[in-house]
Amino acid sequence: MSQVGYLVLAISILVALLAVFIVSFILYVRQPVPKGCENIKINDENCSSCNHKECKFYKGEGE
Amino acid sequence: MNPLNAFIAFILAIVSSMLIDNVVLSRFYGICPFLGVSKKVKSSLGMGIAVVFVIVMASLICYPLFELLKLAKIEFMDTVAYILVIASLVQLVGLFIKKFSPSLYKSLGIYLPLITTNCAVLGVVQSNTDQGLTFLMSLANAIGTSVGFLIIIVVFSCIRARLETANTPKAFKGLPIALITAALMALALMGLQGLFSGIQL
Amino acid sequence: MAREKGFTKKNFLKGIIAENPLFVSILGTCPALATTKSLEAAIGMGLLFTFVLICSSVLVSLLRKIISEEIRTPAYIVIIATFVTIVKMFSNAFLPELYSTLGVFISLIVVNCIVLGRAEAYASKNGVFDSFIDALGMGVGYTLAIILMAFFRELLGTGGFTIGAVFPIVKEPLTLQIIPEDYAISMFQMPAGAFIVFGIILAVLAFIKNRKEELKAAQARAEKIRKAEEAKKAAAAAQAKATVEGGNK
Amino acid sequence: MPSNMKKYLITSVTLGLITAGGALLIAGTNMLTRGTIEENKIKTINKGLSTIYGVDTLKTDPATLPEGKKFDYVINDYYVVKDEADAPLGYAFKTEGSNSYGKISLIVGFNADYIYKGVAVVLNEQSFASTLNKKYLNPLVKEGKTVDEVDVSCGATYGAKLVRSMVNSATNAAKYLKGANNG
Repeated sequence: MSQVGYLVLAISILVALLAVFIVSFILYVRQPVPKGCENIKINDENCSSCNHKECKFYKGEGE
Repeated sequence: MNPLNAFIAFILAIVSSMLIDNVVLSRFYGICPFLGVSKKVKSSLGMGIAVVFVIVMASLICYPLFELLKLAKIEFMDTVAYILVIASLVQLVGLFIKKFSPSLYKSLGIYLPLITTNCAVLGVVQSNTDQGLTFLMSLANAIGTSVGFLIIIVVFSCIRARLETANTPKAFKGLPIALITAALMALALMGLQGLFSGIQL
Repeated sequence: MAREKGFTKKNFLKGIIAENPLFVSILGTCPALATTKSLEAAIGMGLLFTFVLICSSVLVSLLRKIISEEIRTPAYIVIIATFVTIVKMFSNAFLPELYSTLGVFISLIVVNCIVLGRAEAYASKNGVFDSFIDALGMGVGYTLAIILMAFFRELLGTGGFTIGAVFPIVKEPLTLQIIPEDYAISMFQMPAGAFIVFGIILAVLAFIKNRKEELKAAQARAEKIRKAEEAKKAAAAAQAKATVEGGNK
Repeated sequence: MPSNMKKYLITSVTLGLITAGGALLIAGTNMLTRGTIEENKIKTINKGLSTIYGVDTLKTDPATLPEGKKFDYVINDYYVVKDEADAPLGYAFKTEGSNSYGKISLIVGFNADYIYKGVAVVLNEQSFASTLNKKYLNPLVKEGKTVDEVDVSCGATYGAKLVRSMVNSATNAAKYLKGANNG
């Protein structure tokens, strides 16, 4: 295949990958959360390995 | 390689990548969720099953994808393509769980976004490509690794529940004692090394 | 963030001591346990990691106005994956030994919790220069942390350090033997040793932290006792004065 | 509803632009570094060969085993090694194998009359858990052993077993070549 052919194939693969991702992303976001679990959060008490302030499972000033 | 040998090699490859060089204790992919595993066996089991599904699906998709990338002469784009595939897989798995089983979503939903940044998923898929394994062997590697990951985090969460009641020295409370236990587990698994040294991976 | 005078220095130093990504926030543990088998591999990993962290933090903070809220994580992951691939190619071309020693762990920088964490938490909210300083601090802090671990693991594991096996500075890789070969505990070169070294370092840091807290608490208690005594003394003095006045009235 | 659509459109355009920019950047670096990576591969093979044969500059022209015989792990086109004056130095076989820790590729060198000369590691992508290190390779086989009595002594570790089976099969290939050439 000519050089241009490879280029077109490469671009089409990347575009396809991106499209799949964006479609799944939009479907995931629009899908309503099932009734019973609006505000589920980490149910067990402390994720002891995450005392990094910005980590979303961070729980206050350490142990 | 008649089918029987192929099947035996397949099973040996699964058991070898599950126990002998376990993904967490000997190849060091997936330490982040391993250390953060909770003391409740149920939630770590849930996370493990989600990881098993994502790893096996990812390695099934990424093998033909890499062949396609080779065809288009852009093998260097493999990491970017894999991370996009893994991210969309996690979204799709989340979508199915949200739609079909709210109860599963209740116990598993929180862990799903964590799987994209789980080193084990990209680690397995990337090392399958780097080693140039055949499709069968990369599938065996994926199954073995992910089930090994599941076993190890479930066992570790039971040990961790037990560790809470043990009177460890104050400085070792929490993570340090968990790491020392992980070291003992790694030593135990190292004993199995060389069990199937004859197989052609 | 108010731009006090020492802000950039504090911003840089927080990555090394206060918020060290490996020992305090316990992030990026996968490469830390794996690549610290040899000191040189750890230094190599630290350099590559810091390069990717700086480039992605700077680019993320440059684009922070364009990238909208919900597409944030996937966009950052793609940016980081781009820089990781570039680093993989350059290291494969110019440092082939380092590339083959680190192997898959260069690609694993993409899912490293520190790079994504700094991008989302800091770079997406602050200016380019601050993100650069923050990334530099985090990178240097992480590199120093894995160098510390690699120092113990290689010294105890092989009894010495090999120089030139990864970086082509020396023609023939030479080993600097400190402990004689047959006294080396090869367990530290094994995965189990990595867990032990990491656990002990964390325990020592926790011990130091506890000791500091106890000292502070002891001082606070001593402070309280002293204040209570003063109050009692003052009350006793006042009471004594009152009786004297009552007496001579 | 259109505002929602517009929002998704913007997000997918930004993501598309970022990926396109990334792809261009990567393609550019690939152009830059592709040449050097190929050179490195050849350089390591030559360095391996020169360590085995102790000669700095040597010429190699690949040849294939007669009747296309295959030995596992052994890459079937081997090298006929000559020094500058084209005096034949020997035959070198390139072997490649991988266990679950990763790939190793060695060069096993034999001199002109098929006596074992040495082994050199050309590519070692064993992950950190592997216990193979260069210390095992040199005393692998005592020099001067003829092809028939080469038996590889090696540590019991997992990686070392792979190395032993690779050197053994390279020796079988050399024995086969000796038979073919002398016979």
